[in-house]
Amino acid sequence: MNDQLNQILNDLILVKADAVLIFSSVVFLIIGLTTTSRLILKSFYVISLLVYLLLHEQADLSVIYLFSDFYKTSSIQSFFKLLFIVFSGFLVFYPSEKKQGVEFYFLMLAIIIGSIFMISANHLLLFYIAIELTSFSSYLIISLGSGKRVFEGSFKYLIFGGTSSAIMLYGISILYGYQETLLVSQFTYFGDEPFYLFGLLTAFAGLLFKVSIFPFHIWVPSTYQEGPNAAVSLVATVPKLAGFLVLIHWLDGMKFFSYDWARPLFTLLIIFTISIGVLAALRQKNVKRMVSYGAIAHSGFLMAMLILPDGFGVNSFLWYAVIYALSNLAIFMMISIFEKKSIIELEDYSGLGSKNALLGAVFTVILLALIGLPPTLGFNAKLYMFSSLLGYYQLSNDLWILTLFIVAIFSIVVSLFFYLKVPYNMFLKSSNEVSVNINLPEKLVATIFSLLLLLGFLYPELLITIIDNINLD
Amino acid sequence: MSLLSLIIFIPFLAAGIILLIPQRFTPIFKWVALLSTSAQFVLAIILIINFDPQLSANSWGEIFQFVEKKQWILLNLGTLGWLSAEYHVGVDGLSVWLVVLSALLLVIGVLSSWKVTRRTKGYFFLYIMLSSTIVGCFVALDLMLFYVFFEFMLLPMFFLIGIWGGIRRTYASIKFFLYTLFGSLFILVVFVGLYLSVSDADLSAKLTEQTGIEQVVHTFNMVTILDGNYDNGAILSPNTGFEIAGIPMRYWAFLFLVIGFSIKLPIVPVHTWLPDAHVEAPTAISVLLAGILLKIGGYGLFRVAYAMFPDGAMHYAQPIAILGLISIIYGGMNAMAQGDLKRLIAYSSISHMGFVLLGLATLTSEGINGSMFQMLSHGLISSALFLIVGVYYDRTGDRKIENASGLAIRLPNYTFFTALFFFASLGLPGMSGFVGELFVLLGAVGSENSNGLVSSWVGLVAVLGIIISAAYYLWAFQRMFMGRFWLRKPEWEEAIEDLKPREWIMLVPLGAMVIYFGLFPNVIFDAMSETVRFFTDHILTQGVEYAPK
Amino acid sequence: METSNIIFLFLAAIMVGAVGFILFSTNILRILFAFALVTIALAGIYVLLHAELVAVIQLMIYAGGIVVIMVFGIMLTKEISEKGITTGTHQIFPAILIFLIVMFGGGWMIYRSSLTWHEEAMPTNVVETTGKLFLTDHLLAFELVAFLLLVVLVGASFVAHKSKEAKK
Amino acid sequence: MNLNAFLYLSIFLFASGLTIVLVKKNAVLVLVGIELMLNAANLNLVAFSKFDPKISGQMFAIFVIVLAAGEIAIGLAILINVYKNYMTANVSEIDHLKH
Amino acid sequence: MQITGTYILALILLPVIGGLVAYRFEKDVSLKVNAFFVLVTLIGSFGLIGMVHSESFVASRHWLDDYTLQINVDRIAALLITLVYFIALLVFIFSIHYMKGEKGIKRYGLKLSFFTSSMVGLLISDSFILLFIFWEMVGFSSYLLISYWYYEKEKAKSAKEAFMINRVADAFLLIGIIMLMVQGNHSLSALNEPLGFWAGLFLVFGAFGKSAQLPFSGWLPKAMAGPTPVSALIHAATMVTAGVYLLIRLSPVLPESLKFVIAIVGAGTAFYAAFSALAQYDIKSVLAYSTISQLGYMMVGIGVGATTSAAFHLWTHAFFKAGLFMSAGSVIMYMHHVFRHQYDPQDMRNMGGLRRFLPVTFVVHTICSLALAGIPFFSGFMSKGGILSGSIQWANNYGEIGFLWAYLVPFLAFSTAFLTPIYIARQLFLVYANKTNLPIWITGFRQSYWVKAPLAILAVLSVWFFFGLNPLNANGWYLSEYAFASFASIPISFKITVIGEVVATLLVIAGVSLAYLIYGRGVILSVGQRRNFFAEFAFRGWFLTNVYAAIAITYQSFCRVLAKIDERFIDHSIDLLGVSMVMFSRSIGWIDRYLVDGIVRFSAKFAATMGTILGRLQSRGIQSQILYLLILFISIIAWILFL
Repeated sequence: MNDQLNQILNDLILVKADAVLIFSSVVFLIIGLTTTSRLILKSFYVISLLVYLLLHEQADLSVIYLFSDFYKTSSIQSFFKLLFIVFSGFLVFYPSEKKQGVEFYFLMLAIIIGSIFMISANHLLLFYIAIELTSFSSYLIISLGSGKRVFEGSFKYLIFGGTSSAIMLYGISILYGYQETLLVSQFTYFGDEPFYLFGLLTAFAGLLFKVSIFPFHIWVPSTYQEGPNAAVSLVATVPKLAGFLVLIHWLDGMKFFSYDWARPLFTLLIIFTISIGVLAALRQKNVKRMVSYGAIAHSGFLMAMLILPDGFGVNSFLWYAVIYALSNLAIFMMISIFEKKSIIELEDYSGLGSKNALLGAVFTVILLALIGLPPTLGFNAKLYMFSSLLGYYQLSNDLWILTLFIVAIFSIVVSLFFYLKVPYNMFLKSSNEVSVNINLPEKLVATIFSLLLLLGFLYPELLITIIDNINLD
Repeated sequence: MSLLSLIIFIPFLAAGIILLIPQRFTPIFKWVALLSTSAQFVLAIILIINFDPQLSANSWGEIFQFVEKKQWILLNLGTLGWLSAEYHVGVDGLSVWLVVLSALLLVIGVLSSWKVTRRTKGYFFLYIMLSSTIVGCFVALDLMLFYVFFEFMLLPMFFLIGIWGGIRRTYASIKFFLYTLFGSLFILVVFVGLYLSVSDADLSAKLTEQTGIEQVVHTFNMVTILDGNYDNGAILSPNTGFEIAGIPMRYWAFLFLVIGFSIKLPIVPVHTWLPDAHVEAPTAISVLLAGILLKIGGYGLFRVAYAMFPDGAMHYAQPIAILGLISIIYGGMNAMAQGDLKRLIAYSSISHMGFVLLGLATLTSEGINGSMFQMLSHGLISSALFLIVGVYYDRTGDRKIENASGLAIRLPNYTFFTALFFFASLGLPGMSGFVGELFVLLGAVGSENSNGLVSSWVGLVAVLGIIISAAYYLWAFQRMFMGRFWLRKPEWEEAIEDLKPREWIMLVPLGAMVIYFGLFPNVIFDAMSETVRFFTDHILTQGVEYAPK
Repeated sequence: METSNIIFLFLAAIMVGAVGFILFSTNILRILFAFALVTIALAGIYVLLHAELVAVIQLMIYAGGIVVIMVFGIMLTKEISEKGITTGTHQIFPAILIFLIVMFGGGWMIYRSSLTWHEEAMPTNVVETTGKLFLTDHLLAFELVAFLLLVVLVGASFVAHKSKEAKK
Repeated sequence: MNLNAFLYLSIFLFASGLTIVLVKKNAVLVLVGIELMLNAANLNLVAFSKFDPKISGQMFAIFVIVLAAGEIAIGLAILINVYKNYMTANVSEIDHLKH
Repeated sequence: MQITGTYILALILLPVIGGLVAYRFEKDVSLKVNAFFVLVTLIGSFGLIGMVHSESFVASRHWLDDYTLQINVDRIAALLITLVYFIALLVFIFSIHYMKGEKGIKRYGLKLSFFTSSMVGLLISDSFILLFIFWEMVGFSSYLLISYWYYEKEKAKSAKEAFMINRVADAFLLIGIIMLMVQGNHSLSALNEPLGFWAGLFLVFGAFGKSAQLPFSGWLPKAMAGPTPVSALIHAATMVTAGVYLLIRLSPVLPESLKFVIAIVGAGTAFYAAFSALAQYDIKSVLAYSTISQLGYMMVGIGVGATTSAAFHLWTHAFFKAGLFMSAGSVIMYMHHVFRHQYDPQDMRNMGGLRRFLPVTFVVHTICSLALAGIPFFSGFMSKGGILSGSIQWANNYGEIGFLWAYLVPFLAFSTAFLTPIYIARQLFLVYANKTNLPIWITGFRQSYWVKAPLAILAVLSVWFFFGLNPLNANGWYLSEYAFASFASIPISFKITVIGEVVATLLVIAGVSLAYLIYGRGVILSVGQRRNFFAEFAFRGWFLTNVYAAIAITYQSFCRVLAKIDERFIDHSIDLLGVSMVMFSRSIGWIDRYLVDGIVRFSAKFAATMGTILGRLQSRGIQSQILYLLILFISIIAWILFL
């Protein structure tokens, strides 16, 4: 017993950053309750994250299990944790919305914590709690938006989320029954007994919900549309990427690709996800809703790299993830800036480009990154994705992958149609409305984000060094 | 920084300057643009002077001059190996003239946009960016770099047409953008396949040494690909047995590239963006579009599609030659039926670009030389023609052929230049248009005897092209410039005046060059004949070697 | 027939009946009562499975907590709404189809499954073991769930508070 | 009494929970449906933990019960707000986000 | 060697330089400056004859690898250059007065000089590329000259049509050249073995085009839209003989089959044109058709193997036809002076009795006409005689091997010989004899010496002794031995020569008599007279222009249809492609409805439709969405479990 406790203490030191983050968020809550100054809140929020960065230790390449194998860490996990923290830190630059008090930032921290534990969990219980933590916080944070319909968005989110997590839990229980353990790392291949497969597939439901893969993507548009921008940006990035990381872990741990049907199935789901994302985005008149459909398509792209075996896609996935995070950060920032000026629908953007050439250009760059055109990092992301798909195809001659490849290519054409509506409206259409005054700091931040997307393309060394040091499983 | 990098990056400097100057100093922008493009032009002249035409080569690595190479991306992709992309530029006989042509036309383009008054800052900023990417596209020796320039060119173009264009500018710009981008995706697919199939031995060895583990570095380096450093069993390696629908993968790749670049060239039946884009674009942009951007399609065919897939080039020589033939005739016939002078010229471009494709498809020395020459000469002639249309449009705001006649009486100088370029374009001997067409035809007819790839009837039928082009030009000239002086609207009569000094400055050098290169084409041929010789030999030998067995 | 079997069948019958009631009744308070009944019966089944602690917690939290909150929810909403409480159902036929498929498909799969209790390996003192586990292996989970409850507390109260503001 | 009996019961609970989620118009009852599904999973977990010396299943079930309470709390908190805005608890009427 | 090259270059460029220099001078003097430069060049070209007397001059310039531009100046070329410059000089001199007061005289001078240079360039070209370049240049400069009065719509149109027809023939020539070049023959002098039939045929067609043979003959009457001196130079003496010149050059390597084609087409053209000339009213049209007819003779000469005679005819024809054109020009000048713009100054129906007012012109016109008609003691008789008897001999040769169709050639040639005096005598009668139709009389008109001098020179040069001592000896040309020794000519027996000449003379006399009977006794034609079918047939040149017009109109409408297709269909075909790929499962009717839409719009619409469908799913009530989610999920599970 004592040994056990000592072990736990040792382990706790190893995960001190995660633990302290929980602690500091509670502290943040307490401090926050005493103040109403947004500046103080933001600075404490950033401080909590900085503390994490301070305590964070880059893990080794090999995988380490802690807390009786509940907790797992390796370089890929710690990289993503860093990514989450840095990403979330930048969210303070978003223009604040009314009534964003302490609870808003506290819930953001909760989402981050949930995601961090999600990717670290080896035990399904820990994973379940973590995923529920992010879900609950997401439901709540979405409902903190301004606007009347925000609760509708968050309520729908809750119903979907609750249902899918219940389905997932049912699946987990079945897996437990067969595997007799909840530790993913100890799972074994279990043949294709129907009930086991049923469990396996239902267990994936919650995960697919989190990463918004077809058919669990329905909640995305209405949720994103109404939520506060910083929160949406967070929800669209951090838990989603965490979900993908868990997916990597599960696919591997549950020996998923030992089943013949697995790759075709996922390929099909991805194809549907991508097509639905881009096609549905076409008819949107609301920019945010359009971007959220775009985000669904991006989920498909991200997932596409994960279904490739033997590390064919992992590196590309890392790149895509980083670039996706960066472009999400930027695009929601832009949306947020404009939303503050009540520029929400596409037609509200008409003629803005002539008066605000800089913002127009920045917006265009970001959208290019989302489409995947040079000279932005988005192109790199797409390029690596295509490389992975084609590289695997040349090895396996798998027609499913080729189909996926073709769909991905075509989806880029379609995504042009809708993403470019914004610059089209901004520059090519004219309106008589007065120009929009955007204050300098916001302009500056938006510009920096878009410059990052450009510079990252021109000088990719920095990202390369970081990503190269990550274990590729 | 080498000469080529300077040519590419000077515009960036200028663009920065433009960005820093506030909008209200409107007249400054054009001067900055003029300065920047002139600097590019001067450098391009230095380039051509220092270019060594005699340099003979036995491999692609030796043929490029003014090479500058820096590692850009070296990325571990896990199981896939490494990805390497370089900032790698250089010119050979194929590209050097295109660089010079671009530099010249860019200067002329600035001059012809002298009267742009609306949102000048944005206009010249985009123009300058365009000038950089255009040159970059011609000198890039790395597929990724090439693609980046190729794609990035679209955006400035999109906005330049879409904001400063004519009435249906939005439609035209979107059409242009989508068509070209659609094509470029085909190209991207092949590029991805290509780099995955090729590895750089030096870099691989270096990395293997560094890490101690066997490493493979896939590279976008064009030279490496051109020299055929294919991996065994990779998707686009020769003779690997990858095929879809019974057609080997390499053939697919070749066809994809042809589709991609043909859209840019353009070739019937993917040409329909061109007339719209031309008609709606402002004059300067039409000049660039016809003068340079189409050539990028042609250059891409030379440098990428043909040089990298010689087997496909040989296998599909006949169909592609026929495609070129169809373009020649179809474009010409359509030009005949156009009532809008600019549309007429746009369609004539399609016809003339058909010669480029035809010449290239023959894979004969004459055909390829002719094809290159045709690109250059068309660059000069068509841009001059668009300037000519612009001159008339500036004065009247109209371009309909039927709305004017007898212009020669009131505008003798203008008529002189019109006639000069019309006849140059219809291939009158003594002007550059003729030389290109002649050699293309020689190649097309001779191919059957020399390498047996293209039947001679294709070339013989293509001779129809010179009749067709004569018909529409003469007809248009007769209707618009001859006969009684008459204009549809009386107010035009006051507006109409002969060439202004600025227009003289633009037209005279073009006219002089058209005649000079028509009389002394060897000036151009000499600089590129070594490259073309190597290019042709390379395709014919490697084409046989790579062909599926 | 063993006693436990009889008890199981009895509890199962209660559950099936109660669930049926939930499905078909329109009286919302009775439905909630039936739901409480289901959770209580389930607690009984947990006892049958030697999971006394789970059963207790089930009783406490479900019967004592969740159902009460729900009743509050109903009351609160009823107070505001003038239309009365909506209790109807819709899209019944597809739902029944889903029900049948899941039920019988699942039943079939269970029937075909190889799952059995090969040997009973429960620790003797479940409660004690549970307590130990909470503080050792499950410490991280425990901590996290505590934080989660904090989040729920703070979040729910703020959201509810927000509605008050909205009312003003 | 064997494992399958419990599993049958659990799948029944699961299916009914799902059905309730699908058919009930009242939002609170939809939450009830979700709870039933969670209970079904719990039943599985507890039943399976009978052969697990570490009784992970039981532990899991305890946590799930706690989380279920939290979910209900959040759900009702949001629902009250929805009520305020739409004056209805009818799920099919809470549908204004159309585009 | 180098010096000779420079000398030749100077000879070619001098007229053009003269044209440019003339731009610096006053309007009245500019043509004189031009003429002076041509005079210098002419003197220079005599020097050239001396230079190439012993051996021909060959020089080349590199263009691309195997492709060099080579010139070859041999005796023939040098002689013809002199001829061209000589006629050009006369034309310039004639123009001084003729063009007085016209707008753009300097432009005229430059164009004419440019033409002269191009023609000389054509004569010296040896490599095919160069030949083609100058070939086109000649056509182009002719276009420029024809469209001299560009502000008159009809003339502009004629210029365009003339150039188009030329261009079509040039395309044939180009094909022929390319076919030869890909076989490795890059220059005329390098041709040794007989041409392949097809390559040769295309070359011959090209030559037919320039020399206005059927079916290209229509351009020459059109070309009469230009100023008359231009017609004298281009459309009588020089440009039109380019085709003949080329064929003479090629004749050693022409296969028999092609020669046959040439002979037949030449004879046919000669007859066709002579027949057409009978019904023309325009004074220049008669001469244009007459030119076509005479060119037909030259073709016959080449075809039957009487190459030297063909060249001889080319030579003599240059003088007398230039003389005829200039006479016509001075008549027109007079008419113009009288009428200003009231009546058509070229219509012979408005003329008559001009003998009294234009005595010099009348004499010259008559002498040249006699030469044209082939009266003994005039140049035409000699040169034509060789061709006529050659054709008999040739037909005899064929007849011996039983190929009697060959007799068609001499038959047509002799028929033409009969028709020629008729139309030319008709012209003389209508213009100079008879009573006049002129409503106004002006007696004070005096012809300038600038006009009279060239006329007189040309008239003199239509007499036999400038060409051969014996007026009856068809082969007695001074230059035949000097320049054409290397050309194998068909051996003609003395008997046939005599028969040919006698028959020809008889036919001419008969023709003249007939013409006198019809027109010589005061027939007055009025402008509005109706024509019978044959007259109409001849007048319209056997409806050849109508055929051209029909072709042009068909082509234009075809182009319009094509453009419509391009606009309506090709523009949308990409959409069609995209749609059919994605939508193959949809019904045909659906596609049809949307087919008319454009690519961008179409794909956008398609995608939008799909989007709407998806969006509807998206925005249904939550529970329906969950239902749909479950259905999908269950189907996935079922798929995995049961497939």
